[in-house]
Amino acid sequence: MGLRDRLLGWPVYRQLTGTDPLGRGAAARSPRSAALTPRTEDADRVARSVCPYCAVGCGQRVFVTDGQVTQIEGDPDSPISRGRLCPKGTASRSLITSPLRQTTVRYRRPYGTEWEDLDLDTALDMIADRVLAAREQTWEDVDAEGRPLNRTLGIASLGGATLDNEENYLIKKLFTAMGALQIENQARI
Amino acid sequence: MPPAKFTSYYGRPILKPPVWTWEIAAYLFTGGVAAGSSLLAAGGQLTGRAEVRRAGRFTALAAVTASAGLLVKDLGRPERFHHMLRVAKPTSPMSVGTWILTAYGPAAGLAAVAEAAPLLPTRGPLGVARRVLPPVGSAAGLAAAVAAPALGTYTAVLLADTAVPSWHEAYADLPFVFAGSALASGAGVGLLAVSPSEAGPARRLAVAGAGLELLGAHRVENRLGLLSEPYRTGRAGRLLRAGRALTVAGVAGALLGRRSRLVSAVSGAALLAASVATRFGVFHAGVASARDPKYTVVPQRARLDRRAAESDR
Amino acid sequence: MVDSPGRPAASVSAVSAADPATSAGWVDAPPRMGFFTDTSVCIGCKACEVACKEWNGVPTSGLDLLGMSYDNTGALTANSWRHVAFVEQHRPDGHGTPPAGGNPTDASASAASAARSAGSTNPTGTEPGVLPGEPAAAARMTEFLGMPASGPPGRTGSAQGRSDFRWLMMSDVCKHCTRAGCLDVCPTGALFRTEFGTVVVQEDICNGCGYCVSACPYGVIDRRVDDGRVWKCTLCYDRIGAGLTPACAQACPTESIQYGPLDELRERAAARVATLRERGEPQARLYGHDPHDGVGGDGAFFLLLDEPEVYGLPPDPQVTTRDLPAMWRRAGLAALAMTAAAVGAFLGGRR
Amino acid sequence: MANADVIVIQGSNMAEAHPVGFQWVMEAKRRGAKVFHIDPRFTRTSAVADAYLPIRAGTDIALLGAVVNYILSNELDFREYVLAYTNAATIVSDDFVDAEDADGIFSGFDPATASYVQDSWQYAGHERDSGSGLTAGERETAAGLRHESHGAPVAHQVRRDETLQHPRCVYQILKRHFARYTPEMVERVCGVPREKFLELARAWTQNSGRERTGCLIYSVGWTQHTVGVQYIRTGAIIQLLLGNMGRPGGGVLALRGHASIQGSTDIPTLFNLLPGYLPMPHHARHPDFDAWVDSIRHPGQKGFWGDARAYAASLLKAYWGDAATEENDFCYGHLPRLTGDHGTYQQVLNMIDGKVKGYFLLGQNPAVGSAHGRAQRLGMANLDWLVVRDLFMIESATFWQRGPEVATGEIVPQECATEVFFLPAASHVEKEGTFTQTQRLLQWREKAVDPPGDARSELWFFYHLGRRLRQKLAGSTLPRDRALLDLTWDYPTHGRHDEPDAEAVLREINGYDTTTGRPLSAFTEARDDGTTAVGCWIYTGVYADGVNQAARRRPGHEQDWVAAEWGWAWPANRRLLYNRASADPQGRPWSERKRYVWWDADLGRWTGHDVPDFELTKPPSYRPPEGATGPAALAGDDPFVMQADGKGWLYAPSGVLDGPLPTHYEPAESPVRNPLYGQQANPTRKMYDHPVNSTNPSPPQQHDQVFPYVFTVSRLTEHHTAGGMSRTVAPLAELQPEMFVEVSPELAELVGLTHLGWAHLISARAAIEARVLVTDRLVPLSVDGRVIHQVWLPYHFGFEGLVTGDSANDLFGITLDPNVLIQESKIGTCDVRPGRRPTGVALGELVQDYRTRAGIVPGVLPPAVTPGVPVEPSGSTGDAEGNR
Repeated sequence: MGLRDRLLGWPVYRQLTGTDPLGRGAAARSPRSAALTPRTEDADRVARSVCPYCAVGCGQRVFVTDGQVTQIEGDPDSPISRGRLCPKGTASRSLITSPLRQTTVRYRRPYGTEWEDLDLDTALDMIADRVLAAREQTWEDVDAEGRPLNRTLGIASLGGATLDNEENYLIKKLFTAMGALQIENQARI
Repeated sequence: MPPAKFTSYYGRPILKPPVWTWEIAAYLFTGGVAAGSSLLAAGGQLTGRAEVRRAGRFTALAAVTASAGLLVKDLGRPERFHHMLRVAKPTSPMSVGTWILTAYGPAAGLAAVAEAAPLLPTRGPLGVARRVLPPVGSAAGLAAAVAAPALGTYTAVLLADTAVPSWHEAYADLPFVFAGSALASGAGVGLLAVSPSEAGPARRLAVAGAGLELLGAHRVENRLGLLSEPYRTGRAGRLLRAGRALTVAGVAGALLGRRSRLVSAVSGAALLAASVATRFGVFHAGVASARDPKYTVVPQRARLDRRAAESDR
Repeated sequence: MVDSPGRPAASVSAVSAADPATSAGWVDAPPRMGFFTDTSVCIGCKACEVACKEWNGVPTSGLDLLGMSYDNTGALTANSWRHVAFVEQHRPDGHGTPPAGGNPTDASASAASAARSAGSTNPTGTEPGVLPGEPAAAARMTEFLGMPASGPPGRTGSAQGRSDFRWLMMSDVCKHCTRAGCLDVCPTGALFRTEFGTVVVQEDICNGCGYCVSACPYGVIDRRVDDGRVWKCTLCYDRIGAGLTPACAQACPTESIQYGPLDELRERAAARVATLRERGEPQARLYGHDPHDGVGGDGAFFLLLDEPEVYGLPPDPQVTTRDLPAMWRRAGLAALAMTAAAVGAFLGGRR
Repeated sequence: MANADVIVIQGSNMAEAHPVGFQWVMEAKRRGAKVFHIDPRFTRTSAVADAYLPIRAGTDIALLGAVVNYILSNELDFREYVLAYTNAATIVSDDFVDAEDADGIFSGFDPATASYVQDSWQYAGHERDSGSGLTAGERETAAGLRHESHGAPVAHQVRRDETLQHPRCVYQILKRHFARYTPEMVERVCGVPREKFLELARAWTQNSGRERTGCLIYSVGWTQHTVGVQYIRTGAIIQLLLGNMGRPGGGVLALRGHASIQGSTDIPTLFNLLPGYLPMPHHARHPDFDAWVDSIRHPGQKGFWGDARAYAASLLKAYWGDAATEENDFCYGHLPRLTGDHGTYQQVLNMIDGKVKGYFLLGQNPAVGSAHGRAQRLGMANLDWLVVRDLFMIESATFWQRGPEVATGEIVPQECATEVFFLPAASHVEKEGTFTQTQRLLQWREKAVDPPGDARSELWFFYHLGRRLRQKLAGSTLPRDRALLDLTWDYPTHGRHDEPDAEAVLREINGYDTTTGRPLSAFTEARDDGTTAVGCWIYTGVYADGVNQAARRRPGHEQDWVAAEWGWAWPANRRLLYNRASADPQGRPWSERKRYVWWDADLGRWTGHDVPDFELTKPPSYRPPEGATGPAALAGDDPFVMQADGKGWLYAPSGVLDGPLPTHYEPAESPVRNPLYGQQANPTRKMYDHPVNSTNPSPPQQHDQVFPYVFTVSRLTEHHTAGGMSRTVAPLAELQPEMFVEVSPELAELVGLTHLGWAHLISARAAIEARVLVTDRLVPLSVDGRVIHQVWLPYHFGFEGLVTGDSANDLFGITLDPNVLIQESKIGTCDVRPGRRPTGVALGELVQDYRTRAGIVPGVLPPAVTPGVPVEPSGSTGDAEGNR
């Protein structure tokens, strides 16, 4: 920036030459302020989503820039919520970007006193083995009268109600096929 | 005064009390000292009292340097102090003050530097300086003296131009308190630094300054109704009472002990201490008035009721 | 400033306030934009507080329980640009409740709780932040200041005479005054009037001198300790520049916070007050809507159900710079006196 | 809801729990509707209501029953509607004995199983063929939940008295049943002053009828009770009597607390249901496919449930694909069988007993969110392995390390064998799929970003777990592995992590033609011959024409107020159920103001703002031919098409296990003796006999004064459920940073509590501490001459997260509603003491001391039938299995 530009940009100069002699408005505005735009305007994409908290089902718009969620706000198009959100829905971005969020698998071995790291693939394999073992240990083919039971009561599940229908469908389908009928969710609570 | 009946949000202050800390109260003092000293120096310069002039100029430089330091230190972002020169706002006493200081500071500095002329060599470039400095110093000294009353009184507007109830409502009298305090502190410098034989003007200045300050303070402490209360109570009340006592003592000492160098000096110190106490007292009175919602709500309620009564008539 | 029932509006000055954007040098400024916060439909959900923080990246403001009903924010601060106030109010019509244990005020339970809450603070990370209050004054907030009126339908009478009770909620925010003290006194031009007539702190300019903190008659503006700068509501300057609604108003589930051209909002607000009064809410009144009040009217104004101080608002705020010319005159006089005294001191000796 | 003229909110703190939904209440209020809020505590909902009625927790039936009585004794019912659309005129069996006449117990009670034989409750002439006999088995399997989508069976045409004068017609029975539910009784039982009650009753009745409608809103404040289902029934009776069902601005609106909790019962992750409310087969009652299907469709029954065979066959076809054939009963043999109660609380007790090896927690935090937290944690500490899938390190994952039982020494990390896998989950923006919200609306979410690190969706986890299980079993010849190996499990995947395609799953849920692969458009296209596969029949249509209808997002402001092109609602994109009732029997709108769906005689079809919930071309004048079954048996003025008789049920001859009519029982724990009946609490409530479980004594038991206060728990706006999604989020945590208890000033004085000080609360299960908020929002109530103190707690707190505190749910024991096995976690009794609770061993000693003083022997249950209440000898009807 040349000396001339500096002078022209000096608010005192603008006060003396412009429409704002008292220096309380136009003359005092900084270049940063002049260039300010909402960060949502620069978003690479906007995903249309639904709030994960209560069951009202408020519409959300999720703004993404460089693979990061930069803002989540109400979707004004939604006839249910008309763009509004409660404090929890409004905090959705803080929810998914919370520093407390866990992003790696943690493992506590029997009688362990601390968490350990574990590879996701290994964890999945270990869980599969344990499911099969529990099934084998506790399988019930028939009842006392010989009527089919086809089940294990050695495995249980409690699901939240923030899961998608598609997820619930696969969970129920798999558990039913496994013979694991002890499956429950928040709706009972 | 009957206890004020008023309501509030959990008794919490409506206003935010000043974030300014001791630096600003101290600056009120150092700014006043600088102003008083420059006036003293100019008087000495014009009336040929070299000792007075020299003491005034040195003190002014020291005080204005301290002032600048205190002001920068009080900023939340000290490295951005130069943003003060971004605009010139007549609506902002701090902006006005910045520009006053910008005018005053170099002048006071130059005047003080000029006192060093006799120490310079007679030849070479510094020889030129030795010859040029005294007249430049005189001009600078006079310039500083011209700016000094502004420097000494704008700080009253700085405080009054806030929502702080006891400062704002005192806007008519605070400038006199501060002007008097500046004069008295300048006089104190004179009494401390010069021989009693040259200190006549300083003694007279002390009397005048003390008179202004005491009168102003009396009005502030008594004429603002509920809003005078913070000036009379608590820490502010104690400081202001101490300031008054020190002022009276300083003036008395200056007048009665005019032949004693020691008594003069002690009187000068008392006057300076009085100024410190007064400035901190005023400062704390304002903070106290902002911290208690009573001083916000009750006068405003009264104002509304008055207006309602007027329009009923 | 407040036109309470039985108390006519303050005497009106002849000069109506000029458009603040125009007087701040904006040529062809868009209409002045503002907030109308209707507390009669506020449900105290605090979505506004969160939405503001999410959009503006405002830091956390303390994890302490304040006990001020459901208000754990405490006040508007540099780290809370919206603040929802909660007032549990008990009407003084003879339905006293026994005081709670250790009640210092001998009034209703709400009063005792309020008094106790006056002592709590929050580590907001700002200065002055949330300061403790006066217990006795806190106790009085639960009284109903207005004239005795029959309560809203269905609020009177219960087994213990206790359901004549109100719970007021109000989302407070920077008022974006027509005549803004903070803006007037700012020595750096960090605070400026935008083309929308709003008052915004420019974070790249502010050097944290703190003058604005003392100049605000509403106690809004506040300084962040670790950052040194002052922060407050910008009325989402970035968003409204792109035609978007400010984050808080967009989130507000019940349209308690409405955003729009100030003229329209004022009309809407007047109609709303009329409706409420018709429906038996005689205490409904507007606050900050009057362009002739001490700050020239607020860019963010409110519909309240009680006196402003109950919500922590000043009843009759005035912009300090209104008296500035007089202040300069007095200072000039004092400066003259100073000069005269100096001249006299030196000349007097020559006699 | 915005069209309502009066809105009654009871058992719900809507403004706090559903603020955005509450905008419609405020909208209605702006238009002039009156809003009533009835709640034990003055909440943010009460603050904006027109009137607030403080009520003693657990007495809602007494209040609502009094509204019924007010309507009937003043003949304020919407008579034309009631006659045409409800079973008011139907004659009930002579065998029926009302609870009014038997001190609180209906006829047919079997003391041995504490359940009813319902034969005597039937319509006259149906005693032998409609009831389900002894209902103990139904209770064990929460069979009532099935009726979420359809009513219970009624065999054939019924006897009616159109004058409503017959002493055994439903109208008269109802009138007698509620005759003692007077305003005076409301004051005695609920603590609601009679003038306040009358204000409610007047407003409700005056704002209902031809021109006006009223809306009733509830949520878990009603369901989490031992008589939760009956609460809702009472509300529904009022709404039927006032003609508020199936009409705009009317209805009974359930507000649910979780994004897809409706979806998770529609496509249930529940032990007793299969998708679309098909029952999980019972080992004895459903020996084969035909028996199973017939138990659903009830051959000869009226209504749409008659096509159950097609839904059932199509589901099995979706599960087992080519392996499922007509010949092998579509692999019906692969389904596991119920033998009784396998619900979440039974599971937890089994865990404590070491019967359960492995446990999956999928975004759920029972250590905080479920009743009796200690039992939950002890159960988890006794597993072989536990898989926790969540966004955050929740209490249920760290109980072995940081739980309260570690402090008391009941769980020692070095001795706790549970192997814990914590797997990070994907958030809602990191995966795509549908949520079903509280009004049955499915909305598709687009994926915004990839999940971070190891985080994955449940879809990914279960798909790949299933893949691995099938791989590991590949060569198995064991019969038990057939179900897994035959499973259709071939969803396309994409992306770096081989994420299964959610749309492909949705397509299977919707259903398709197995020969052409064409997605079905309506459940009427489902077939029972194996040519269709349908994952969830009630969702058929969501993928009609191969288009994801749930992803539709035509802006609301471009549509009318019904907004039918936003998402997709089951069934058949219908927004308001039973909307045929918005027209009169002749098919005309009841009034212009409340126009919604009507018969267009010129076009010969039903039309209106919504998808008519009726066969489109069936005229109002249609009368079924003799012997018709299924949909054809419904007349043109039978609007309640999912009810067996097409009528709204004022009286439920079956389907509800604890009585055909709602009756006021005290909660399982109450300081008050039931003022209405000798029978204290719901005699059919589900109790668990287990050492870890206990119930505080209630009158007439001794020592009830050991736990003299009532506590109730609920939500704050600022937090979510067990706090896993809010106490971990800074801008929410700071808004409600600490666990607290709200008490009235009177109780504070009595106990010695100070505002912002500490208190601890003790029940037979636990002692927890909280900061005290003394507030006028809680009012001591005068009940039957006594003062009852109630306190309130939020249940969001636990020991992990940014803000922590004791968990309110720890205070509760386990007692359930008999119909749906939901626990009573809205009310319990406790003692309240000032100061902090003891820690370590002393904590357990304190609780034990209370148990001792209260005479509680763990595992010994209070009597189901209150001593002194006469019970007719049992066993005369119904067989042991309740099988019919």
